[in-house]
Amino acid sequence: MPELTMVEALNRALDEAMEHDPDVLLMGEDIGVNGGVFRVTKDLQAKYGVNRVRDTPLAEAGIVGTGVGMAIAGLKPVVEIQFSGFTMQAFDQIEQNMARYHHRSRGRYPISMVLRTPYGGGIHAVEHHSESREAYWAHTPGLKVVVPSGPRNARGLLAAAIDDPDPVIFYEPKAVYRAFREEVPDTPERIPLGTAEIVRDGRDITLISYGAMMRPTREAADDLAELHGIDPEVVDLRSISPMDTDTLAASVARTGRCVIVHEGPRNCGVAAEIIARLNEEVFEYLVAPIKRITGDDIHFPYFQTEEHYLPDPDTIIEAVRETVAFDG
Amino acid sequence: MPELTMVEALNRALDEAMEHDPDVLLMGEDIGVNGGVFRVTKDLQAKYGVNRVRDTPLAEAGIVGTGVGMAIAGLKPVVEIQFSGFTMQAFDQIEQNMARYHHRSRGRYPISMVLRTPYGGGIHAVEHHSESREAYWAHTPGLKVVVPSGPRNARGLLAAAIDDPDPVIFYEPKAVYRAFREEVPDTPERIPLGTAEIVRDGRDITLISYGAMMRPTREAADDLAELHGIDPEVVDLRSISPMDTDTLAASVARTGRCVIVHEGPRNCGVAAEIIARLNEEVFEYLVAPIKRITGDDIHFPYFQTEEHYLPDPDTIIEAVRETVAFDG
Amino acid sequence: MTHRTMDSVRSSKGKNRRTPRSADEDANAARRTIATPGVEDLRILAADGSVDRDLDPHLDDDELLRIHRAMVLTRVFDQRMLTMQRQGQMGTFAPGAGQEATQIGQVYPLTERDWFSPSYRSFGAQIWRGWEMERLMLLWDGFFEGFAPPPGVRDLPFSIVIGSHVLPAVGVAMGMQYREEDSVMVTNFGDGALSQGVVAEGLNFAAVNQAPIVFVCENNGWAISTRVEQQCHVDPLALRGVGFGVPSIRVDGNDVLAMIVATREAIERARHGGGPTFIEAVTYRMGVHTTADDPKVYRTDDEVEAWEDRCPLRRFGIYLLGRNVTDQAGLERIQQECEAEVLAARDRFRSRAHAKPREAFDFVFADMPDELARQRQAYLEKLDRKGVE
Amino acid sequence: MTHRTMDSVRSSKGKNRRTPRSADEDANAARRTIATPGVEDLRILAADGSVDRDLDPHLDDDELLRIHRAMVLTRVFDQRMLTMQRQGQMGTFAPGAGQEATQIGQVYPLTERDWFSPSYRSFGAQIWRGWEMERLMLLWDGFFEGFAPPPGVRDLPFSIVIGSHVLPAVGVAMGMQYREEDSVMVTNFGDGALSQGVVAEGLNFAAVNQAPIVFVCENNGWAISTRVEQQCHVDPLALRGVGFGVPSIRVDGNDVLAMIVATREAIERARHGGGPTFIEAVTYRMGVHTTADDPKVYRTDDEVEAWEDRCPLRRFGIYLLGRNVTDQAGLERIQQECEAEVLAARDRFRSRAHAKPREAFDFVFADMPDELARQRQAYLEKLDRKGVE
Ligand SMILES: Cc1ncc(C[n+]2csc(CCOP(=O)(O)OP(=O)(O)O)c2C)c(N)n1
Ligand SMILES: Cc1ncc(C[n+]2csc(CCOP(=O)(O)OP(=O)(O)O)c2C)c(N)n1
Ligand SMILES: [Mg+2]
Ligand SMILES: [Mg+2]
Repeated sequence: MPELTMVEALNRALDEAMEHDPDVLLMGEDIGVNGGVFRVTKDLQAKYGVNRVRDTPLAEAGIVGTGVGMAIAGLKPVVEIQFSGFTMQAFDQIEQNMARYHHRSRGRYPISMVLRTPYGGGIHAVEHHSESREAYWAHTPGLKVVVPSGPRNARGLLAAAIDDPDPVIFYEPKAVYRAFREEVPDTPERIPLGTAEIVRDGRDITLISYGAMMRPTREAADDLAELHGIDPEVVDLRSISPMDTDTLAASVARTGRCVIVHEGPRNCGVAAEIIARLNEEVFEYLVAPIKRITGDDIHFPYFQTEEHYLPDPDTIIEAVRETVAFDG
Repeated sequence: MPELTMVEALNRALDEAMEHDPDVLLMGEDIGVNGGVFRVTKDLQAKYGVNRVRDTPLAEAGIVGTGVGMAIAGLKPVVEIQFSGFTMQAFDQIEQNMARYHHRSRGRYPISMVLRTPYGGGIHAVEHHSESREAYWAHTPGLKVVVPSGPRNARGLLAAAIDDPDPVIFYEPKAVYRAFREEVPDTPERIPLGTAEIVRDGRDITLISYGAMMRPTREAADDLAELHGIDPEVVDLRSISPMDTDTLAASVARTGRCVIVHEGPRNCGVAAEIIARLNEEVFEYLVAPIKRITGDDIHFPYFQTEEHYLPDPDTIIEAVRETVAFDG
Repeated sequence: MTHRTMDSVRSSKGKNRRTPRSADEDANAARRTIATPGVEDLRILAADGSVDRDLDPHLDDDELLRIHRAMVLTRVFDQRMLTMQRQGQMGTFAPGAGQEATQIGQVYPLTERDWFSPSYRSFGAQIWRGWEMERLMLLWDGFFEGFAPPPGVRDLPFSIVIGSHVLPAVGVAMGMQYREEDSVMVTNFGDGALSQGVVAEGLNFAAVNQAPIVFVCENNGWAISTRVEQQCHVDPLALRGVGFGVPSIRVDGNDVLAMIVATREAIERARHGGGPTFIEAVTYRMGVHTTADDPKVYRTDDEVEAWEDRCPLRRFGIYLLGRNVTDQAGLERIQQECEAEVLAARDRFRSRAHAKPREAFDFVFADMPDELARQRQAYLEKLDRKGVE
Repeated sequence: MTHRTMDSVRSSKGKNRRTPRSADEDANAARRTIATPGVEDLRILAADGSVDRDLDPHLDDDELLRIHRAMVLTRVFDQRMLTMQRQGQMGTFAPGAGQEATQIGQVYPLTERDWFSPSYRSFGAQIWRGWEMERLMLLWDGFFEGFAPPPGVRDLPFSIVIGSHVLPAVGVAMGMQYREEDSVMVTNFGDGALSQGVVAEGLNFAAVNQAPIVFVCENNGWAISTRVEQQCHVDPLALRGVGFGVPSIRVDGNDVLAMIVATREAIERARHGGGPTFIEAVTYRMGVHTTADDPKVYRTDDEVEAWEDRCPLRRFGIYLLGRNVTDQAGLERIQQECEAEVLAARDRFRSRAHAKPREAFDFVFADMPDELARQRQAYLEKLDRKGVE
C-alpha cells in the first residue's frame, strides 16, 4: 500500500474511474495540461486525451450546465470548480438543473455527476478562496454532499460519488491536500455515501466534525484524553447529506454530551442541523447543551488573521471541558 | 386607518420611501408600466418616472449587480426579483458583492440596498415559483433577512429595511399578498429589524413561525386552545437574520416546549438554527424535544399536490400534542 | 459519420498557437476598421403569401399539408387551453398564437435521433415532437405525470426558468459529439432570455466546442411587459450570435418555409461537424404573456393589429391555395379535424387528471437516501390520516 | 453638463415603438446579408517604436515623462513584489509585466471625479489612481488595511472573482447618470473574464442604459493555462462588444499612446451621453499567472520571447528618445528613482504590516446586530486567552 497525499489519492480515484468506465470524463478550468491549480488531475489529459479531460472556458455556470447536459446524454461527468467560492457562479445551474433534471423528467434523465471543488481556509489564500458553504448544498433538495478528511477516505468516497446515480457535491478540504500522507490500498475501494465513521472510541463526550476540521478535533481529543482525563468519542461525518444520523445518535446516546466542529459560518450551518437531529433522536440522553465550534458569521478574514477565525484545538478543548462540567 | 392587503401595504411603504428620499429608486423586471407581476409597484412609475422606477433587462444577476453599483454611488436601490426562485440567478452577485462591498472596501462603500422578492407556495404556481430558501441568505455573512407575515408588519419592516444601512433580503410571502386586509396606520411606521413579536401569549408551549406559515400556525394555536386545552404562545419571527433569540429563549424558558414551523426544506433550514440556539440558551428549561414542521427535503411538488407539502394546522396540532404529551 | 473530436480545438501545449495572435499584430501603426461577419436575413414567403420561387424548398404536397396541419393544431390547442383556463379547468398557461410557424419550422427538420430542449412557450413544437396533447395539459395543470418526456422522444422537459436550459442543451450536444453520434440539438428561448448570462455562456461553450446545436431565439417583441428594445440595444438580435463566433441568421419567424430552410441548413451543418448556428426568428406574441397577464396595460391594440396581417397560418394558407395543394374546403377540413383531436385530448386529459400526492418523493433521487425515505414515510402517514389516496 | 436621463430609452407604453420591428419587415422575400457594424483597430506606435504622426496625440513632454515613469514604476513594483514573495515576505501575487501600457493608458484620461473598478492584475493603474504602493503591498499580503480605497480616490477595491465586479461598475455608472454627474467609470478584466455570464449581462445593461462606462478587456493571451482561443471562438474579441450594441475597438495594448487615445475618446463620449465603449487591449502576460503558477507547463519559451520584442516600455522609450523628450541617461534616472520609491514603499509596508485580528468583525455590517456583537465578544475573549493583541 503506497502512502499518498489527498491530492494523489483523488488523482488515483479519477484515474481508476476513467480506466474502468469510458463514460467518465472530466471538465474544468485548467485541468488539462496544467493538471488543475492543485494538480488533482495531473497527467490525466496526457493519458486520456483532450476529449476526456477538457479545459473549459472560464465560466462556472457553463461548466456545471454543460456537465448536466453530458449527464443527460448518458455520460458521467466529473466537473471541477477551481475554488468552492466560485460555485456561487453556478448556483442556478446546480440548484435548478443538476439537482432537478432527474425529477423534472420523472426519472428519464438521472444526473449521475460529481462536482468536485476545494473548500475551506488554512492556506493563506485571497478573498473568496477560503469559504466553507457546504450547508447551502445540504439545504438544496436533490443533492448529495460529501467531504473527505484524509487521503484514504477521499479516494473511497470519490469512487462512490462517481458511481452514484445522483448528483454529488464533493468538497475537498484544500488544507488537507498535501498536509499528510496515508496508506491507500492498491485495489479500488468504495466508501458508501451516507456513512459516518467513528475514528476514536470514547465514553465521555461525542465530538463530531468533518473535512479539514477533523485534524484539530482529533488533536483536541488526544489532548483531552492525555491531559484532562476526558475520553472523547470522535466521529468523522464524511457525508453531510445524507447524514448518518443513526451513528451520531447512537454515540450521543452513549456519551450524553456533544460538541460539533466545522469551519463554515454558524448561522443555519451543518452544526445546527446536527443539533436539531440529536434533539429529535436522543433528547432524553442529553445531559448538557450541545456546543458548536464553528466559523463566525463574518466574511472569511484576509489571510493574515485566518488562524484566529478557524476552530483550533484549544477552543475545542475548552468547549468540551465546559460541556463535561455542565450540570443543568 | 385604511384596511390594506399586503400588496397595497408594500406599495405604500415604497411610495412613502420614495416620496421622502430622492435617492430611493426601484429596479426590476416589469415593475414599471406593468407595476410588477404582483402589482406591488403599481402606479409608482407614473408617479416617479422611468428613472426612479426602472424596468430592467431579464437578468437577475444584472439587477442585483447594478443595484450594488447604485448603492456604491450612494443611492438606495430597492430591487425586485420577480420570484425568489430566480435569486439563484443572482446568487454570486448577492454573496460576493451585495453582502461584501462594504467589508471589501473597509467601510468606504456601505450597501444600503433592499432585495424584495415573493417567496413560498400556495398559489398553484409552476416549477421554481414556490421555493422558500431564506436559509441560504441567513447562512450568508453580511446580509439581513426579513420576512413579514401581514400587511401592517410588511409596511413597517420594508420601511425599516430601506432605512437600514446594510443589505437586506426581503422575502414577501406571496400566499399572503392578497389573502387578507389589515388596518395600516396613516403615518409611516418602522418595525426594527431583528425583533420578533409575540402574537399570542400562552403558557404551555411556544410556537415559532414566520411569513405565510403564521396563518396555519395561528389557526392551530386557536384550535389547540379551544379544542385541546393547550395554551400556546405564538411568536412571529419577522426577522430571520439577525434573529431575536432573546424573545424566543424567554418564551421557551417559560413554556419548556417548542414547535417550529416553516415551509422551506428541513435540512439546514431556519428551524435547525432556532433549535441550536434554544439548546444553547435554555437547555435546562426544555422538557421535550423541539419539533420541526417544515417542508420536506424534496423539490416543491407540481401544484396539484402542493397543499400536502405545505405545513397545515392539523400537522402542527399533532406535533404540539405530541410535544406536550412527551415525558422524557 | 463525421469525425468531430475536438483535438484540433483543444490542443495542448503550444500546438496550433498562432503567434502573434492577430494577423496584423506587427503591422504598422494605423487606424482602420476590421470587417466583421455579417448576419444573414431570410424570408421565402412574403407577407402577402407570395413566394420567392428560387428560395422555395419545394416540399411535397403531403409534407406541406402536414406542416399546415401542425400549425393549425397548435393554434387550436392554444385556444382550447385558454378556454379551459378561463373555465377554471387549467393552470396558468402561456399561449403561443402568432408563433406557430417559428415553432413548427424549427423542429420540422429534426429526426428521431435528434434532441430538442424547449422553453415553456413551445407546445406547438412539443406536439410535433411527439408529446401527446393530454400530457401537455397534465403538465400545465400541475400534475406530475405531465412532465415525463414520452417514451422514444429525445426531448428535455421544458424550462420555466428563462435561459436556464440552454447550457444543458449545449451539454447534450457536446455529449453527442463525445459519443460520436451524429445527433443534433435544437434549443429555443425568447428575446428576453438573451439577457441571461447563462445564455451567453451557452453560446460561448457551443462555439468553442463547435457543438452540434442550433439556437433558436424567438424574438416575439416582448418579455412580459418589456419591449425587446428595452431588453437589447442591438438590432438584429442575431448580431449577438456573431459576437460569440456563431454563424447567425435572422429569419422571418412567421414564414414557416424560411424557418424550415434556415433550421434545416443549420442542423445539417451541425450534423457534419460545422458547429452551432444562432437563428433569430422574428415573430410576435399575439396574445397574453400568460393567463395571469393583461397586455392592455403595456401595449396598444394598433400594434397587435399590425401583426394580425402577418399571421403565419393565413400566409401559409395562401401559399397552399396558390400551389393548389388544397382548396378552401380542404383547409376547413383540417381545421375541423384539429378541433376534434384537441377535444379528444382534453377528454383523455380529464380522465387522467388525478392528483397523485404519493408521488411527491419520486425521482428526487435515483437512489433515495434512508433519511428521505423516513420523511416520505411520515408524509405518507399524513396522507393516510387525511384520508388522501 | 449633459442631460443623460433615459426617458427616451425606457419610454412607457407604446411610445417610440417601431412597428414593424425591423425596417424591412414587410419587404419581399429574399435571402441577403445585413451589414453589421465593424470593429475599429488602432495602433499609433509601431512595434519598432516608430510613430504615425497623424495619429500621435502630441502630448506635452512632461506628460510623456509622467506616463513613462508610471509604466516603469509599475514594472519595478512588479519585480519587487516577486522578490518579496520568493523571500517569503509577501502573499501570492499576480504580476503584470508586459501589460504596463494597457494599465496606464486606460486610466490616464480619467479625472478625480471619475471612477475605476479594476480586476486583480491592475496595480499599475491603481498606483496611478492614487493607491499608495505600501497599501497595495498590505493588500496582497492579506492585511485588512490594504483593502480600503485611499481617501479621495473614487475606486472600487479590486475584484478577485473573475468578472464579478463588472456589474457593480455598470451600476456605479448608472448611478452617475441618475445623479446627473458627468463622471465616467472605467472597468477592466481579462480575456478569461469574457466567458463569464455576468460580464455579458454587464455589457447589456450598459448598452440598454447607455451608461457612461468604458470596458477594457485586457487580452493577454492566457487565463492561467487556458489560451484565448480555447476561451473564445471569436477574433477580434472586440466583436463581443458589437454583439451587445456597444461600440468596440481593438487596440494594441502594448502601445500606450493608442491606449490613451482610445480610452480618452471613449471616456469623452461616455461623459457626453454617448454611452459605453468596449476596448480590447491586445497584450501579453510575460510572467507567471501568479506566484503559485508555473507557465513552463503550458507554454513555450518561444512564444514568450516573441513578445519580448513588443515590450511596451522599450517601445515607448524609443519614441521618447526619437522625440528628444529625454535621453538615455534620463531614462536611467527614472528607472533609479522608481526603484528607490518602491524600496521606500516596502519599508513603509513593513513598518505597517501588523496583523490586526481584532478587526475581523469590522465592516461586516454598518449596523452590527447584537448577535454578531456577541460572537465578536467571544472571539475577542479567545484572542485574550491566546494572548493575541
Ligand atoms: C430567470 C427567470 N427570471 C424571470 C422569470 C419570469 N418570467 C417568466 S416569462 C418572462 C418573460 C420571458 O420573455 P421571453 O424570453 O422573451 O419569452 P416569451 O415569454 O416572450 O416567450 C419572465 C420575466 C423566469 N421565468 N425566469
Ligand atoms: C469566477 C472565478 N473563477 C475562477 C477563478 C480562478 N482564476 C483566477 S485568475 C483566473 C484566470 C483569469 O484569466 P483572465 O480573465 O484572462 O485574466 P488574467 O489572469 O489573464 O489577467 C482564474 C481562472 C476566479 N478567480 N474567479
Ligand atoms: Mg419574448
Ligand atoms: Mg488573460
